[in-house]
Amino acid sequence: MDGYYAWMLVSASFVLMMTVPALALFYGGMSRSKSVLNMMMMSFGALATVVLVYVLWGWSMTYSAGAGDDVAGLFANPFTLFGLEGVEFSSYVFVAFQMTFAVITAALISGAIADRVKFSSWMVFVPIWVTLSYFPLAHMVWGGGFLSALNENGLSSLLFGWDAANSIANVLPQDYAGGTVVHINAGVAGLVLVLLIGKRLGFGKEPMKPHNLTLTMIGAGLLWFGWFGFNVGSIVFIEGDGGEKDIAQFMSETGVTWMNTTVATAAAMLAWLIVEKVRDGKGTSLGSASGIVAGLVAITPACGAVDVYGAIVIGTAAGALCALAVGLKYRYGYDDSLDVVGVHLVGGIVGTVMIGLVSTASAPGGVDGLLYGGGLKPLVVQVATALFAMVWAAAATLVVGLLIKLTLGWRIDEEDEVEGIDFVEHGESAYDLGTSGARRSVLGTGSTATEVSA
Amino acid sequence: MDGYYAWMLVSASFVLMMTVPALALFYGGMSRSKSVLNMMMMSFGALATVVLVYVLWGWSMTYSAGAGDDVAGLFANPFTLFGLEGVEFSSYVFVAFQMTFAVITAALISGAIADRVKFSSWMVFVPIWVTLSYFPLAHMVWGGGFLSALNENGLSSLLFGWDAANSIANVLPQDYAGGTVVHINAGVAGLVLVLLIGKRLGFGKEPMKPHNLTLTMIGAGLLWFGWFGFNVGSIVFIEGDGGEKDIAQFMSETGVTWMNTTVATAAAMLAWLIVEKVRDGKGTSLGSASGIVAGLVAITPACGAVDVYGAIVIGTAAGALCALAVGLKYRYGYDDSLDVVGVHLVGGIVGTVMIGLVSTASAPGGVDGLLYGGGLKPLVVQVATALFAMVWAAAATLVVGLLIKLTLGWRIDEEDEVEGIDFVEHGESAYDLGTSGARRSVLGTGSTATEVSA
Amino acid sequence: MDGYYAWMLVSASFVLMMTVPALALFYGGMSRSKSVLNMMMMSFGALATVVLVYVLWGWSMTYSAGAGDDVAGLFANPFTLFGLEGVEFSSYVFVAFQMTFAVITAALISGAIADRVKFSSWMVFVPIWVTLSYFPLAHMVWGGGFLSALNENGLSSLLFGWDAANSIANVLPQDYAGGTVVHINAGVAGLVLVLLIGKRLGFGKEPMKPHNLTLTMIGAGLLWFGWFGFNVGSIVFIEGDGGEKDIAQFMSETGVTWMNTTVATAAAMLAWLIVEKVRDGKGTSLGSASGIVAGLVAITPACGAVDVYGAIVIGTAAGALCALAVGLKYRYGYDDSLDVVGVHLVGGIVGTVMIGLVSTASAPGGVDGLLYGGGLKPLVVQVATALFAMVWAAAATLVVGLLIKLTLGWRIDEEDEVEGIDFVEHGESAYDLGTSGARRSVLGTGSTATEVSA
Amino acid sequence: MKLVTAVIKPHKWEDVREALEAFGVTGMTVSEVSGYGRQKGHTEVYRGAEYDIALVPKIRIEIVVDDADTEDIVGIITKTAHTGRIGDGKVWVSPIETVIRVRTGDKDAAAL
Amino acid sequence: MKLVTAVIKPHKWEDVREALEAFGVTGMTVSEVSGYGRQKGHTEVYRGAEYDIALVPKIRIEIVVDDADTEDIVGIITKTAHTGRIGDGKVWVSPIETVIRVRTGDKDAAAL
Amino acid sequence: MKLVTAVIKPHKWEDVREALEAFGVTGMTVSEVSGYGRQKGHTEVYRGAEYDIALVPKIRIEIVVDDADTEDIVGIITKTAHTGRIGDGKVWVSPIETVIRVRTGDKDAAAL
Ligand SMILES: Nc1ncnc2c1ncn2[C@@H]1O[C@H](COP(=O)(O)OP(=O)(O)O)[C@@H](O)[C@H]1O
Ligand SMILES: Nc1ncnc2c1ncn2[C@@H]1O[C@H](COP(=O)(O)OP(=O)(O)O)[C@@H](O)[C@H]1O
Ligand SMILES: Nc1ncnc2c1ncn2[C@@H]1O[C@H](COP(=O)(O)OP(=O)(O)O)[C@@H](O)[C@H]1O
Repeated sequence: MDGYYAWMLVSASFVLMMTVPALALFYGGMSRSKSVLNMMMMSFGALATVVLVYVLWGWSMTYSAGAGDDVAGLFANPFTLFGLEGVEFSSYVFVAFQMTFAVITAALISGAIADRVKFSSWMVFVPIWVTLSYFPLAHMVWGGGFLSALNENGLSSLLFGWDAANSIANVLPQDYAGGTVVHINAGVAGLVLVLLIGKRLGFGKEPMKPHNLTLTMIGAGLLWFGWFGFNVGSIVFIEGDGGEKDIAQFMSETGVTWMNTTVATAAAMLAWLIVEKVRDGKGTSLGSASGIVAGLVAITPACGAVDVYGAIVIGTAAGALCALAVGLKYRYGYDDSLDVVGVHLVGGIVGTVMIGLVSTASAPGGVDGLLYGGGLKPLVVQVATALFAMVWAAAATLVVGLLIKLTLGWRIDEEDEVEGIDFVEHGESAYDLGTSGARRSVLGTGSTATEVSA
Repeated sequence: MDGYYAWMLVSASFVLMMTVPALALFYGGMSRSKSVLNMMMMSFGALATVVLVYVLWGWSMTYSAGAGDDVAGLFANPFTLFGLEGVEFSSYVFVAFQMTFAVITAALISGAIADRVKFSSWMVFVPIWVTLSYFPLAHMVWGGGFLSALNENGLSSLLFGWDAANSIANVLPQDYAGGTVVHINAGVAGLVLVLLIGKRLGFGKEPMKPHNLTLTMIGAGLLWFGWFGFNVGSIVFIEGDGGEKDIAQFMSETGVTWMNTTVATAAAMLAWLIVEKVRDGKGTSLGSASGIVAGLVAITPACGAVDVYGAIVIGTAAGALCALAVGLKYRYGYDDSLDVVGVHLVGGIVGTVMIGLVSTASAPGGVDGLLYGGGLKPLVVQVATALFAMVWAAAATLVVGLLIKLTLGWRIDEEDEVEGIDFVEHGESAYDLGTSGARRSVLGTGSTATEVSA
Repeated sequence: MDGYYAWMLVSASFVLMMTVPALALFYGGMSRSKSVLNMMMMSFGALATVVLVYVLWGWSMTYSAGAGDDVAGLFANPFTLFGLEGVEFSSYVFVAFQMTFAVITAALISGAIADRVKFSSWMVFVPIWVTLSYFPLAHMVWGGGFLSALNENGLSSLLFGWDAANSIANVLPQDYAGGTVVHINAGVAGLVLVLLIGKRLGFGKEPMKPHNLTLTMIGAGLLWFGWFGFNVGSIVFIEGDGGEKDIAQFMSETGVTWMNTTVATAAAMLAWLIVEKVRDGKGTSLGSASGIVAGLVAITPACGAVDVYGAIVIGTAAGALCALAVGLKYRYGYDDSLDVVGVHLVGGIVGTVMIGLVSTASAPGGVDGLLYGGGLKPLVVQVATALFAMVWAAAATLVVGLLIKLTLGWRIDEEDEVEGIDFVEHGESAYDLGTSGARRSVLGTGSTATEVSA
Repeated sequence: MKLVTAVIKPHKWEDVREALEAFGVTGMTVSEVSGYGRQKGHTEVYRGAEYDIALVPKIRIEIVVDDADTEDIVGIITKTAHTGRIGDGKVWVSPIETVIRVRTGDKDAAAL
Repeated sequence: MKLVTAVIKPHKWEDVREALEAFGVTGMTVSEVSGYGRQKGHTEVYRGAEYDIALVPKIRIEIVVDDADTEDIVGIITKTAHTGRIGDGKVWVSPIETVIRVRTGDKDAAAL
Repeated sequence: MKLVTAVIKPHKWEDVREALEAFGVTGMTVSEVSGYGRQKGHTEVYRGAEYDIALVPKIRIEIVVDDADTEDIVGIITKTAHTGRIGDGKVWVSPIETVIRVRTGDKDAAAL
């Protein structure tokens, strides 16, 4: 299994790259030129703080599920494995991989509150938020906690009883790579913060269009690339002893998750473009970048549970629904600046819930969903899981958000916001394209292009 | 072999990344600022459509070479494995890898017809083109079809007879990773489309220089990076049972292909710069980026067939010849906007043909070429293969291109072309660098840089 | 071990990507808009030349340590394995990996002498410099030469005697992935060249601030990503026979080096930002990008020798000390343009020396340092190694630098320097953002953002 | 004919445009400029060095107007661009001898 | 001396420059500006929001000319920049009291 | 009141600003423009094609001044921006009828 292990080294590296630089670029390009650096710094800062917090108590809170360590199935003891004390070196790669998930989840939130938040408040918010919202949800979903436990105390057993004979829940909740923990979690956190912090000055009146779409497109491309680590690296082995069966599972399941990830994302991009074409008459590049992310988000929980047709259906639904959802902020007047709610919350819900419909037992990690004759129960479990995650994330974010609002405060001064947060919070400006050739040739050049005589 | 398998997961991810964002950046940077988004969208759009088409019928048309499935050695039955029905999960990674090749081949074409084509026509062109030109050629070269078949019906046997005793052709045609299928194919398609569609308004009169060379340089760098997946991932095992011999082959052949890829590319970059230095007095950054791509293109078919000296020779030839070839469009007046013909067609031919000269039996996948005492036959086979590929690609492209010309039409309005395709087709503009710091500090700052007192 | 082998293919690709495009972007963004292309070209050019030199005589000079091939422990015979003659295909991946280290070391130097150097002189400097400075130091540290030899002639034995019974030095010098060979080497070379070549016109008077920080931030992110190949790929096996023990070592040591790399870098980023916050009132994005690189540099030699706490300590020290060190050039008046000395030399020394303090025998590749009860000797060996490397690098660079100063000359004309090196040396300008949408919408748009009716 | 040139704060541009439109001004030419005056720029910090930015971004508006409208237009701009804080800018009026509309060749008042 | 200021469509700049060169104009100063007028800008669409771009890119040319040449030069610009479609721009002429060449200190006609 | 307009080489801007500041000029408006004149631009080369760049980057400075100061200010600019090489630029003076400070409504001399 050193091949699988090598893949995990790659996957952890890919997912770290998703936050810095990929997400930083995706968000940075969409912000205004006076706030791009701050936007990127929010990703950079989230990376630095979450990494440190994760090795100190994050891993322990999520996975130290030894005897008596688990608090009501909600989170594990932060001190059992504090500072990775007692963690085998051979497990470090898994710590690394999980760490990068916590990083990007926190960083995702920043898009909702662009251009207006004190950098110091953000840097305080992040470590507390991952502690109260991310680590518990990760424990509940992946660490054997409440949402995934197959024993009698798990959510599924509470809903549909328990197969005592085999000591297993009757219905299996599914979240392959983080629809709830990552996307619903970040999306809800974004929404709560937006409501707490308020709109940007001029929201809905001034144009606040992307200042550099090439950055956003690089970001979307690198996110897709990195997402192969995110999804495909999330394989969990049935045997887990590194024997023949594990190897066989590795060499077939990963192919499926890779393929589903790609197919759903392609479908989502097309769906978003088609919605735009029908509604506005043209498909946009921002739409294609956004469709990519919407597809990736939605297939995240589902990539092991569906076949290629299921992936196409989920991708199409996510692309179309998110394309419609991003307009809602204008209708309801909440300034989810870069559409964290519209893409991650909506996309995360689409993916998590549709598993209940199009999941199939023929996929490596799937059970039959409603449309495959699996009945309503899988759907209900998925919906219940999503709802629970939303409530938890909302409550946790509210606590941290209010705490900061009442102490440090969230917003920069109004004048500073107009002036531009890059100057004010970081003392910098992103571009100085200067009197160089940049503009010299702008007006055109004297004359024609002529072939150089060879 | 889970290590090899892990490498294939990486390789497929790398090659997908080559199209989005790498190629999109490489091309986007070279286009004008009013058309960069459209240029990038052509890559994004090719990715989305080809992915879907490939899982539906692309893989089947290429590789479903079961009994009676092969149509005259030209392509396989599109329905046999439609929707990956019946494909083993453990083969999905190979489907994924091959899919990304089809994607980038289609995307490459877009550079030839920059700034002037309806996005909707492009989105219709791509799936038909891969169906008529790419899948058949891939079948012929890699799927056991006409160009690579070692039986009596293959091109080689038609030319030089057949070793009936061993049931094998006397002379082996070689294309390690796609000189014909990918580069010659895309290059010819580009040329045919340019001739069908016509020049940009102002071609040869107005300057149409790159609007952002930093993007092009990022693109070139990421292409090189991704190309390791492209070339090194293209290994085919002699035994194929995953045993000791396969592992040994994996652990030596990939080193050679990695090394040849790098050495040839370095040589090509230098050769291009030297041509410029001699001819124009200075080497350019666009030249170094272009030299990289020329080298990568030329070594693609040859990377398993040559030693390091052979790689240096091929790289040098490709760099120098492509540097000269890109000027031809001004002489002959065809507007191959971003030099798809000059780089991919010329580079693809250089690599494919030079295998006949410098291929060596001492390389893992090579036979002796002309200069290594292998006689003329290897050269003739390579030339014949290249020619056949050119004819096929030209015919197929002409059919699709004309079809679209007569129905949807290719060109946007003249006024719209002047105005800028980004606005007109996508309703967007790439940059809004605004009144931020961008320009504030342009005129210089008041005073000197002073060390901050520590 | 095909899994380990796959990881080495990935690692070599990652490290190549660190130079092009990552370092090119990191440096390019920091330079002025009239010299960004030249800055990037220095990385591209270093890549092309070092690749060719490395396959010809670089690998041989470093690793052909057969009988009688080693010249006084300082370098090996350049001709023994010239052109990789006699190197097994199965070793090519290691040649590839080591080659990319030589490439980036040379490229790192360019940041010190930005904006003012003839491109042709740089292209001549690089191959000679790697031959005189890099290959010997790599041989001394990794090729079994003077600085790492555990026999009686090694530096360690000269200092502290030799355990004749076990034929091994008493004290083990440590440099996991290149603190001395790469960073101290490049940092010293940068300093020597700056002193030889002189300041940019206007240094200390005119502002020379970064022209595009988004590029620098992409670069920093990609460097971090690539650095996983750099550090984690540098594992050396105890057994080396590809057996169970090697696999076990692979599957634990790499996790530790990955984790230490990340943790130290996160700590360094925070430390740099805190120094800025305390001193200037605000943390900058350039500071976060710089902190990343400082942390990566310092953990490079130490990543196998420390636990997570040690990594945090080293990262913090490097971040803080480099943040202070980059201001020194204004005090002492040497124009280390992009802070190669302040970051690579200082960071390299911090990492190399602190191993003597916080290295621990509980880490996979470590011995106990001073703070872990290992006494002063490890510290002394580390300091001695660093000093020797500095002297060697300074001498070698001085020779090559003077040679070029007296023949080709280093500097471009003063007028050309004011005009901008991109035009003058490469005939290009980086940006032509034109009359497109770029500026049209700058002044704001007519009216409000309105939701498109769905 | 007169040429009215106004240098104002960028975030006032929309208000000024609307006010002028309401008054009946159908055309103007605007550009981004940098202002130097009592209002000072910022300090930027890069790796241990401080840079004082002397210039502040401004918008310049140029409007060719009929003699009769000059005073009104100057008044509208002065009122709408006003914030009362340093850096609000200047408006100046200079004489024009003739103005021509390129499309039609119309002159002077007819060209506006 | 007069100052001729012309605001024209960007793609006409090359033609105008050539025509002026042919007439004998040896120098001018050009800049990129944004025009507001009858010709309307575009609508851009970003994620469910529409933005009306009120401004259209234009090129402004400033030429200091001898009184005698003024009419010819205005005529050349008006003719060459003409497309007949809305947005062709304006040309206006204003008085100049003196002009100096920095390099030599030459004044007025000699400074051109 | 006069408007002094100067088109100078970019790297002279700092010197000119300092000299004017020393003289007591408290405000001005500057912009980046492209100059066309005796000084020629560069040739750029891209993949087998050459592009002649006709334009050279310049800085334009506009200063509204009191009639009395006009000559001095023109003199200072002419002297400080001088390098003696082709392309040093031009300075011209045009009449202004009135100038208003937006912040206070002050007019003419009081508005500077
Ligand atoms: N004498 C002048 N000539 C031309 N423009 C000026 C002059 N003085 C000021 N300006 C412009 O007016 C702007 C505002 O001037 P400033 O002195 O900062 O504030 P205020 O007008 O409120 O006194 C400046 O940024 C500059 O663009
Ligand atoms: N009164 C004015 N003062 C200054 N510039 C004007 C004025 N009116 C129009 N312009 C400039 O002329 C350009 C063209 O004007 P527009 O009304 O669109 O078309 P046309 O000149 O064909 O009637 C505008 O974009 C603007 O830059
Ligand atoms: N007639 C003119 N009207 C307006 N600007 C001019 C005129 N002639 C020259 N300029 C400006 O002055 C700059 C310098 O002129 P140029 O002929 O190159 O050199 P010099 O002034 O030294 O003779 C030009 O780049 C242009 O911006």
